[in-house]
Amino acid sequence: MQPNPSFLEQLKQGFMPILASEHGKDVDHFILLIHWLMAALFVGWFGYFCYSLLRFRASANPKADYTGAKGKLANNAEIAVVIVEAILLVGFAIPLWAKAVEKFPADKDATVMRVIAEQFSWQARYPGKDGVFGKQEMKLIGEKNPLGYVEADPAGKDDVNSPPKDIHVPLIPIKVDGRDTFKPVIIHLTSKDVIHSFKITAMRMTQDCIPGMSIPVHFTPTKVGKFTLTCAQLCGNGHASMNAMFTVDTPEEFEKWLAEKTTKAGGAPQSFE
Amino acid sequence: MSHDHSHSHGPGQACDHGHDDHNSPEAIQRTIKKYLMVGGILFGGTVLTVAMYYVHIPSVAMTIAVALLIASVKAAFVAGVFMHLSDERKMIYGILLCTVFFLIGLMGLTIWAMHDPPMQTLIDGKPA
Amino acid sequence: MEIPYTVKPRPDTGLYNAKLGIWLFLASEVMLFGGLFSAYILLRVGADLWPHGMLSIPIGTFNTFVLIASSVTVVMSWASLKLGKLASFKLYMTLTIACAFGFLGVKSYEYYVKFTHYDVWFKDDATAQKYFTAAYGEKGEADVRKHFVERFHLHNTKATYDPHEIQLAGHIQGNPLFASHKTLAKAKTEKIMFEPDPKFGSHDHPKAIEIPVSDVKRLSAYVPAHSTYFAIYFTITALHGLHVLGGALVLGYFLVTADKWWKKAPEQFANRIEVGGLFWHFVDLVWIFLFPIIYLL
Amino acid sequence: MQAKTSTHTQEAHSHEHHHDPGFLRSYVFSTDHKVIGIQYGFTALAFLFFGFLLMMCMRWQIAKPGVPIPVVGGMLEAMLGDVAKGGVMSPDLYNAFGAMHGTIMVFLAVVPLAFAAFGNYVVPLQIGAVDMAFPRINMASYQSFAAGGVVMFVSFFIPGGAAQGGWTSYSPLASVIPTNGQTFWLIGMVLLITSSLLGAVNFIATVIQLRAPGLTWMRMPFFTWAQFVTAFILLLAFPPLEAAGILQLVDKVFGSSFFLPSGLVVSGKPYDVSGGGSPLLWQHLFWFLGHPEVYVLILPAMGVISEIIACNTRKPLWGYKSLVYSVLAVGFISFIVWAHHMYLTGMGTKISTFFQTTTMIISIPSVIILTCLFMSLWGGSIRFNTPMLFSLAFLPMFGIGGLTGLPLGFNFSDLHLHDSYYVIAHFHYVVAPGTIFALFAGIYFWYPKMTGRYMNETLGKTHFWLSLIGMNLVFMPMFFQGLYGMSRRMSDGGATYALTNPANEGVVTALTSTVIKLNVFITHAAVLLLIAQIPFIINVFMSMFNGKKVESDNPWQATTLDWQTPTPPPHGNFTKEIVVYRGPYEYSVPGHPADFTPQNMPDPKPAK
Ligand code: HEA
Ligand code: HEA
Ligand code: CUA
Ligand SMILES: [Cu+2]
Repeated sequence: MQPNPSFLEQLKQGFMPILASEHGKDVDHFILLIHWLMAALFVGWFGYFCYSLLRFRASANPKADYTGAKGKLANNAEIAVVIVEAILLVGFAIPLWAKAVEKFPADKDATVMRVIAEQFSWQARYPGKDGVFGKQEMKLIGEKNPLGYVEADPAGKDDVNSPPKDIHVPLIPIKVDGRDTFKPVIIHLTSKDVIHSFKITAMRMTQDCIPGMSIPVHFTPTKVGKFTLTCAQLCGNGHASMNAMFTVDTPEEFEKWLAEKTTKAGGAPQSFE
Repeated sequence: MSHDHSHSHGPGQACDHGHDDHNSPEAIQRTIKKYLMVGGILFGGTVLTVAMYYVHIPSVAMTIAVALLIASVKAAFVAGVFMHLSDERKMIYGILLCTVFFLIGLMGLTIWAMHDPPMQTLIDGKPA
Repeated sequence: MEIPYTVKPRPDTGLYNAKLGIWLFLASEVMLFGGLFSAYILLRVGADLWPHGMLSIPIGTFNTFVLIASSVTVVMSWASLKLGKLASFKLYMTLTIACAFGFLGVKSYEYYVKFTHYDVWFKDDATAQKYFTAAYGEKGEADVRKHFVERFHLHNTKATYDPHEIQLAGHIQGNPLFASHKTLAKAKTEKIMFEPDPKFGSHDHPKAIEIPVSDVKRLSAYVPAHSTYFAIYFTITALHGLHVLGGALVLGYFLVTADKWWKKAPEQFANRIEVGGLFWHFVDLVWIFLFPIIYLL
Repeated sequence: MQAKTSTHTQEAHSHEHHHDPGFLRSYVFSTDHKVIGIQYGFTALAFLFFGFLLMMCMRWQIAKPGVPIPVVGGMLEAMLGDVAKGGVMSPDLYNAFGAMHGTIMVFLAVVPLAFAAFGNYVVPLQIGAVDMAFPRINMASYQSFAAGGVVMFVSFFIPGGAAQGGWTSYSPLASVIPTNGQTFWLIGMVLLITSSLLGAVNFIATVIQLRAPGLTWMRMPFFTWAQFVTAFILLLAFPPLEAAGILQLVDKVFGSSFFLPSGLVVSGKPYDVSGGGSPLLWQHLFWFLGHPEVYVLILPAMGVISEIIACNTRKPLWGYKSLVYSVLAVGFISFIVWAHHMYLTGMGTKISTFFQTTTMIISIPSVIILTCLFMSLWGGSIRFNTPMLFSLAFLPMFGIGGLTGLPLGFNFSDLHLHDSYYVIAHFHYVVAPGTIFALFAGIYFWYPKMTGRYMNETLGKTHFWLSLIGMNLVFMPMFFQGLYGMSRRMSDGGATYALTNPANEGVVTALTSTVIKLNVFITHAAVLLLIAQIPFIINVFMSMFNGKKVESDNPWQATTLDWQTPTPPPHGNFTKEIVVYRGPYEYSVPGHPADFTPQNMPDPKPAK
């Protein structure tokens, strides 16, 4: 059984779930930073608030002062808020978002996969050795072909479908500019029916899966382990149980897992329902 | 939001802006001519638009631009003359300006949002 | 205890209440139709296929003239009142309302034509081929396909179409309204007699062909369910039509009660006509954009 | 009638015209703004309570998934059938209640209470008008609202129950659910929107046209300003949602595909529609209203507490002009921030930069408004009566809610927080201990004006302290749940993802038992919050009959015009001619005899 962290231990973690991705560090850092700003404002104003209530209560101050507060305190506080917000925006949020959401690694440098959401399950597809996905047509989707792949397309011959609700990625150490890191993962997200949302808290990742669109996300896992993949967008009565296990494996384990799927499938695209 | 400051109006100081000269019979007679003329322009504009459809302008963008231009001119005449917008009050301009601003925001930002990557449409399964 | 400025304008704003009220209301109407137009643009820009040339331009043009005429007459009716000519007010107002119902009549006719006009999608390409050849002959089929490509696009846009999706247009014998593959399935109909439309540029109707329902993938009248194009066409024009109807009813009420009002409160009556007219012009204004966007482009 | 600027004051408004109009005319089909305001108020309060009860059922299910609801479980089963089999809430019912809680709270409780009820009752009084500019449209507005309410209410009892797509009703989900709840929801919404539009036109026209002589823009009470801006927001932001509602209705009823893309496969079968639509289009149109709507929820509340704070500190509001300009700025900018609810729908850097910039910009006028209100306390002589207590509590509560909007407003932190309980906590802090507290404050404050009797202070203070504690115990833990990654709209309170679920053996980020235990804690706190409302309900009804009578027409000794009428105000409001000589908050003016100088009082002789 998993050790269950106590309230205090969790508080020490900033009440955040365990982190397992690279950009997640920045996310956590950024969240912390904003909360410091918020705390400063809150404590400052709340202190002032309590003090004025006490000092200016009717019994202590029976005659109100027509002019009230003078001086620049309030203005300065406002200007400070503006400046800090501007810094957070320009210095952090915009560039970090650009990096995390837009600057994709090249396909060849990454583990590329597709994840398809449906009521109420998740399924992944790996491109196989050739690194190319087979052609897919939504209208071919049926019981035998849950993801609608064109059987005749040779590129699809070595593709592999994961079983529903069981998605694996490998953790492959690499060096980028002499720095030790891991191979990033690119996932093309889509949905067959309604809008779902792909959320892996450990990766600090959320992205809606929208039918009729394929939206790519990328992140770099940094830890092996089993993580929860949850659906964060209301998608019907099974929304609360639309989970999947998102497993980050060592390269060997991943290969083993993938090979198992491939042999079972006889090399052809196959689902495991 | 429109707010013209009516500071100068102390209590009870009414001042009539002489609204009547617009409404005198002579003035109305004159505007009637204007109305008929605008009616003519609107008919003409419609004929022009339809003619353009049969003429076949080679560029799509051009077709759209010209059609919308004619429509806007017609609309301007309706609003300006029939709806007396050309000599309406500041207050109304303010309200309409806000409206137009928000409308442009709605259309413009929505269209922009739909065309900013990394979103991609799924055409036969291949993310473009 | 009366509410002020119902007749005379408030000095600092220069407006009487109802006039300000109607302009505010029109501002919200601008946003309403603006929202719908935004939807139109977005859907169209994002569409793979967009039908084109599906509406009768002469009829649409005629209706545009009708509406413009009504705009002229309504402003004339107001001007007549201002000149104190009640009789000519009544004449112009009657004309306006006549135009309104004329417009609605024409529109209903257009609707009716669409509701009895059908597209059939077949279960696969070979089946489609069979029926196209049956309707238009070997050579004609290619023509029709070519026309089909044109029909779905703006002039000169490169067309890419999926051969599976080509559809046969025409009427079902007996001109039923609102039939669809779902209603056919429900009624357990086995086959339909289909009268394909004439070939492009011709007026000869091909012979009716018999189509077993089992060959049909989808069958739809030209109703909102047919395609996004018809959906937006019907939604916007129906909403516009409701505005026409509402406006006509209000103006009709003014016309019927004209004598009473004219005696009691002529100035206020003129104001009411002005306000009603403002609404009426706005409805015209919407059509001025609607017509080119939906019929022509 | 002549266009004298002072027409609306006819001394002899008099009893000659005033033949007794009969019960129906005076209470049901009244065109008097005060009666309409009270109609709105009671209907909205009933819906507020109803919305709360829906949430109590849901909270039970969150805390004890699968356990029959005590007391009401059986009733639910009897009324709604299988969706509440055995008194247990099914996910369908949970989703229906969730969607309706949101819808009812926003559109049937807070907007009608904050905008329509207070606005109707107070605004004409505050500007010295005899009534709204268009009394019959005012009545139509209430009737349209009531019709919308009935449609929404009836939808619970149709087969399949009420709408289940969340209050945001995202397509395709909303269109794909086979029951008719969504259709009812859409029809109800169209009626409610129509009602708001009629109300908005009326408010704006009234404020622009019917202000008393001398009541210039910069002498207008802040409450009226807030309502004025709110009316503009409703006027211009609601129609696109009406358009969207109509489109979704056509999708639902006529089978079109405005919001349904090609190639949908639902439950393994191709979905039989033409396709070619866009799911994101709905979201844009919805949030184009949705964001301005949240300011509709908060601005009237800010207006209410400004009045109360000025009156109970006995000094002018600090920075009245900044307040006015800020509220105008908020109203204006609120139209161009909507996509911050859509950061994670696949948004690129450019567009999300635009929207997070505007989101940060809009927080600045909010900060200014709050700062002004805080600064207004300085130098005051603060009376701690019940309305003032609620108003004071509003400040830090809104502060917490507003501040936690910031991490949501930056897309990079929203990446983790989106659709988690952090969002729930954020907005409940603004709407519940924020807006609802302000509304309570307003009720306690204007009650004497409406009835001629005070509400009971002891009950009031009990209500206040219990509510304050309850609210914080309910919503504060949700921040922690959200940070830990608990998603909203979970019909089992997240049990599927918890470590307590044996299937999650070895899963590193499954919800810990602390997070799950907080669910139970919050539910207990919600019960406390419910109990806290009992004194209030008793107070509202009892005080009508045996509350302490007011000593004068102006029981709080306030300056604005709403207090310069008889109590309760008669049909036609004012018995004397109203002319305004000064700004709205002339309290404790040096040299004046009393510590308040009403707006319509000619210059008083300096006290020697
Ligand atoms: C009245 C309602 C209201 C108000 C006023 C706000 C105000 C704000 N909101 Fe909120 N919001 C909602 C209601 C509201 N919101 C709702 C209902 C949702 C969820 C909808 C749904 O998905 O169902 C939501 C969701 C929501 C999101 C989307 C989150 C997501 O889904 O991922 C975002 C993101 O930007 C956001 C941001 C903001 C911001 C930046 C403000 C700013 O305007 C806040 C500005 C205020 C301040 C900055 C406070 C200033 C105060 C001080 C400086 C003094 C402090 C003193 C003390 C504390 C003593 N809100
Ligand atoms: C104005 C808006 C508003 C208000 C006031 C509230 C008030 C409350 N809300 Fe609500 N809530 C929403 C708007 C609101 N909510 C929305 C939009 C959602 C999202 C829905 C969705 O996901 O689609 C939501 C979702 C939501 C959730 C998340 C559900 C989920 O995601 O699964 C929860 C969970 O606890 C919750 C709880 C509460 C509680 C405990 C209150 C309490 O604060 C309630 C307190 C109520 C009172 C204090 C009322 C007192 C009134 C009276 C006593 C009346 C007296 C009558 C007379 C005198 C006649 N709400
Ligand atoms: Cu899928 Cu929620
Ligand atoms: Cu928002």
